[in-house]
Amino acid sequence: MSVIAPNFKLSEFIKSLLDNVFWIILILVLIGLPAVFMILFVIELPVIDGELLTPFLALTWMADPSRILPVVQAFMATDIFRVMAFPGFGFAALLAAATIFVERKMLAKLQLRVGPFYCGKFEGILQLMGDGLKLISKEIIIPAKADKPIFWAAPVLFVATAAAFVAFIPVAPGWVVADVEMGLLGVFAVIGFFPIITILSAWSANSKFPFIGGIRALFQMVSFEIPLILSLLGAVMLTGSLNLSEIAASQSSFPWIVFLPIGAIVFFITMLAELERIPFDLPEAESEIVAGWLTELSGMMYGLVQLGTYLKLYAFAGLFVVIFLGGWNGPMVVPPFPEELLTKGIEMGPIVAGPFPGLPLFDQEMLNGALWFVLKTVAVIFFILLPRGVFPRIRVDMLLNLGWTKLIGLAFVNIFIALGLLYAGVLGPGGLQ
Amino acid sequence: MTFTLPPGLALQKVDERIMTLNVGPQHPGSGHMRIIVQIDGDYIVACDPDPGYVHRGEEKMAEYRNYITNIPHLERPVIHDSCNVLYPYVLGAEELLGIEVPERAKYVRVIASELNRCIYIMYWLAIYGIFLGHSTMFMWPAGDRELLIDLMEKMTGARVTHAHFVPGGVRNDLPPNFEDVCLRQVNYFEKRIKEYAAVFYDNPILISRTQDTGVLSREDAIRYGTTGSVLRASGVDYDLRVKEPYDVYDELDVHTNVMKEGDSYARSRIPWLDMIESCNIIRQALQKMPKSGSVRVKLKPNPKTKGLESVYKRVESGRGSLGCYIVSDAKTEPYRVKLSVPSFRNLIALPNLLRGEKLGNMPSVYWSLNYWPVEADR
Amino acid sequence: MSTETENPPTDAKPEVKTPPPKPAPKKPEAAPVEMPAFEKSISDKIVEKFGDKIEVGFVKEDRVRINVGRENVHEVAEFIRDGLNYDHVESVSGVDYPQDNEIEVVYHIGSYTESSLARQVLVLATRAQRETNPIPGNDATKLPTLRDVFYSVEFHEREVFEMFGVFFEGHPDNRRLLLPEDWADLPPLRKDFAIKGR
Amino acid sequence: MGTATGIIRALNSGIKHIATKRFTLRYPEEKLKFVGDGYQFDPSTGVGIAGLKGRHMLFHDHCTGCQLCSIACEGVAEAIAMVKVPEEQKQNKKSIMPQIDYGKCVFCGLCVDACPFYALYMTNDYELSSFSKEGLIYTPAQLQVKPYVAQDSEIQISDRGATHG
Repeated sequence: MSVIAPNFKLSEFIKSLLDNVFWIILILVLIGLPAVFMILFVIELPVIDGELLTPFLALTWMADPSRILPVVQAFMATDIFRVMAFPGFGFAALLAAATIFVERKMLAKLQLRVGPFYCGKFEGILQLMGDGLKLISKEIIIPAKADKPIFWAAPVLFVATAAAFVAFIPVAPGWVVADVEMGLLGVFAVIGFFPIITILSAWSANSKFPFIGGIRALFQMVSFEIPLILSLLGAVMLTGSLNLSEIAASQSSFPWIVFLPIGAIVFFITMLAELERIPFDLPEAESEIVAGWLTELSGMMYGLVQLGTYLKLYAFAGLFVVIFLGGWNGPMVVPPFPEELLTKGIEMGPIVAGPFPGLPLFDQEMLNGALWFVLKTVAVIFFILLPRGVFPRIRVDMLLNLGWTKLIGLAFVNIFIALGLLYAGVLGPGGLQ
Repeated sequence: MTFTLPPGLALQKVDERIMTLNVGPQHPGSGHMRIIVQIDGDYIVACDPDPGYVHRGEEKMAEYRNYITNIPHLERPVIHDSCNVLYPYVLGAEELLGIEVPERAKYVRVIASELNRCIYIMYWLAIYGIFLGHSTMFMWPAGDRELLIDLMEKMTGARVTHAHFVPGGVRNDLPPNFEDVCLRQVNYFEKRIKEYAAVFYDNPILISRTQDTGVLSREDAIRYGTTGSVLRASGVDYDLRVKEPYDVYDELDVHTNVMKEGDSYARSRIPWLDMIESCNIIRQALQKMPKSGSVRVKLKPNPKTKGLESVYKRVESGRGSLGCYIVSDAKTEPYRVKLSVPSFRNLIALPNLLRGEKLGNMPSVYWSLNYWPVEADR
Repeated sequence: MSTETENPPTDAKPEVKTPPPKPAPKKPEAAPVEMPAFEKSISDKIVEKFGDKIEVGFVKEDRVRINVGRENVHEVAEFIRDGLNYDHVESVSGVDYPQDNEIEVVYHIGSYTESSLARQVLVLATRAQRETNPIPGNDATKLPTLRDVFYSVEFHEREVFEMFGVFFEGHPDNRRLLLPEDWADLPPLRKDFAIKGR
Repeated sequence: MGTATGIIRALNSGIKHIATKRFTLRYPEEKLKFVGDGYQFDPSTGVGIAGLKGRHMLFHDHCTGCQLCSIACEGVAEAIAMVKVPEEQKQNKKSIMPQIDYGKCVFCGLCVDACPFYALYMTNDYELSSFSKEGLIYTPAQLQVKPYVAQDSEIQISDRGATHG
């Protein structure tokens, strides 16, 4: 007799099946039917190609896949797609996941190790998924005297703020979640939330090491926000706009890093500090204060904070690309869309798939822009990751000294360079751009 | 910053501003010990080291075992440096039992001792690196250590706890072709550790981080009775391999590395220079070693000492001078064995160095003292 | 083999040798067999200064042993520091002698500053009265501390206090060091503290 | 400018090492090769022969049941017990032979040094883990078996770094 099923009885097996069926029916009746009624009678369904989208029409997609393309196109035009999938959260999370994998493999290579190796058969590509599953299945432990609502809310807020930051980054011409006129100011406002969330989480844990870590994070972020803002002002002056899409578009011939290298360096260093990456990972300095403000977080709460951190990393790298490296601008490398797909479709011997009148989903310019943006972002991310291998952590007083004296001074030098370029007529009206 | 706390006395007055932190034993920055730290803002006002979490009474155990069976457990305090921690005991037992060691055995001991010193320092360096947040400096030494561990394993048959030295020589002869393999791997090892300079020792961030922190002046280093790299980093030229050469160190050319600064950086650089020096010593010893000959004197099964007498022998281990005081009373077991370990001697400097330091300097100052908690507790 | 080392034989066997106490085999005055000259000069200096108050245990190569009574140990240590330029204590070991009813405390003193003394270790031994039923800190097992002479003995003397119950009078910090805070047994390195099963 | 050169040198060294060979020994697939056949001892000269101190190997035809290995282990780990062997395996008068508890053994090899009859040696086998404590106790019959080991990886040094080849 096996241990797993000590005494198997057919009657109990049937009973368990019937139980499942009962619950499924009950849930369908209680939730599914009202939902169907809501869809049918309350929500106004969109009109696609002159036909009203009805549940019946949805069923016909299975028979004719080409009918799905207009629906997809309509969906891609909605805001929910932009927020959830392409320039927004999904795209950023995908890049963040790739970043984590690349970071681990690259760091391992630098340290003459192998890194993640066994998970996913090939060089451990599924390691992140395994880690995520582990984090989800972990118990969440909350300190007894913690301020529970804030403690619960802090990781969620952290991810939400990071996602809000991602929303400002334009990926390709016209492809940005929030194309606001004062985009850069919005970015500064969102960055300003991070120290508050950190200190909230640290304070609510009611523990010593998180508290010290939170205070350190507060020091670090507040003191580096000023050079961060100042270092970006040079680009704003040259462009004359706070809209990130306009800043990116204005660099069609020269990226601003050619004229403002000091600003780029200052922004890069402050970026490392804002991201709490080595050499500026004081808030998580494990040999001094265990894990800093993350000490008491466990399970998926910790996972959320990590997700937020890597989203933030992507967003900062994207901001660097948009402001200093010319955003999506680059030579056209994507081939034009093959027209015969629209008329003939794909011929694979006797079978002909298509034609697909709904294609192309993305135009050539957008694909090219996104490609250049991703390439540049990956390059910047590489340089963000590299210091982790070669630098030790610095100390709080050195950090504050660096932030308040050197970087702010350099940021002002950068502003004067920008002003000089404008007044000398090198740039601006009559100049190069 | 001046604080008017009496030296050596810590942790009595606690007021509102002062926060007490228990750094250890369940803390990534302490090892098997606890440092009770009181901080005012970011400054440490008082510090009280609390060792003893891994105390296992080696000295008491040694009184119940005979001179040979003491060997496997007396090396347990520092398993990474197990040849060196056994060395003074073996020298003392030889003097008590009246044994003359063969020449080849002395050279084998010197090679094993120097290899073990490098193995220990690499482990220490790995932890020093990770304490400073430098993960590459954790992985590189931990990996390059394997070269020497491989040599020790070829030589003694065990990777970590060798139990190789016995009164009367060493347990077994070198394996065939050992000299070539040893020379090749030691040369590569030296090339590797010289590559650490660019990433670690000449790294400006590391230098600015560790320079002028935890400064131990020459007078204080002598007064506290510190030893090893801590002492030599404070400008005292004292190395037992030169000053009181045991076995065949008087026939080898040993250079002592001394730095004057006495800060955390100097204390971390001295062991690195020592490793390069150890590679030189190994090469010399391989060259001068007699190519054949016995490596062990045959002893009677249970050797007894002559009478009630005592002996104090010391060697230079990876952490400093390591002494062993043996009292014997004409029996097969020693009457009393006392290990005078360098970690315990250096520990006294910790509260004095940390007072007035910043909290961020605590790991680097603490670990630069070359402190090994298990050895200090014995 | 080692099972023979129960407590009774440990007590019984050295008692046969008790008449020549500890330093018996090496009497420097009686048997001056090629005594090393430099070490002899060190011991001579101490003998010259203190005369009968001290007893030279042995003079071997690089090692000189001085036995002192507990009332003189402090001034002898001061002379060793000021007159002979020894500057630090390497180790403080206690040795329990139940048959003499004494606990010996041995200081191994070395020198970093004086280059001629670099290979020398001066062994300063003193003895405290041993109690059959010790109450650490509150019985007659007491010695004057040497912390004000040699700063480096601080932790070593703390260790000897908890391991042997020798209270060092004048030591500023006679707390527990290695043993757990709730240790209520005998001081563990005394000979009457037996290991389980042996 | 010293700081800037130092930082650039550090970054350069880091990037250079991305192209260096990996040093990791991938343990279950590769196993390190050891010298010789395991630690052995020659009582006539009193000197051992170098080799890995792994699992013991007992030669029944040499063992006289003298208990010297057990006595040597007494002060170290108390891992060796002398047990009665069945009549059909009897090789010596007392018909006792060592049985080794690898849950206690520290692999110091003093028992091998103690054996005066060339009966107890050590082998290259170090993979002794078991699901139960009883599985770690090796009887004389188990100790008689020569273990199968497949260890062939050695440290190889080239210009691009050392690897376990």
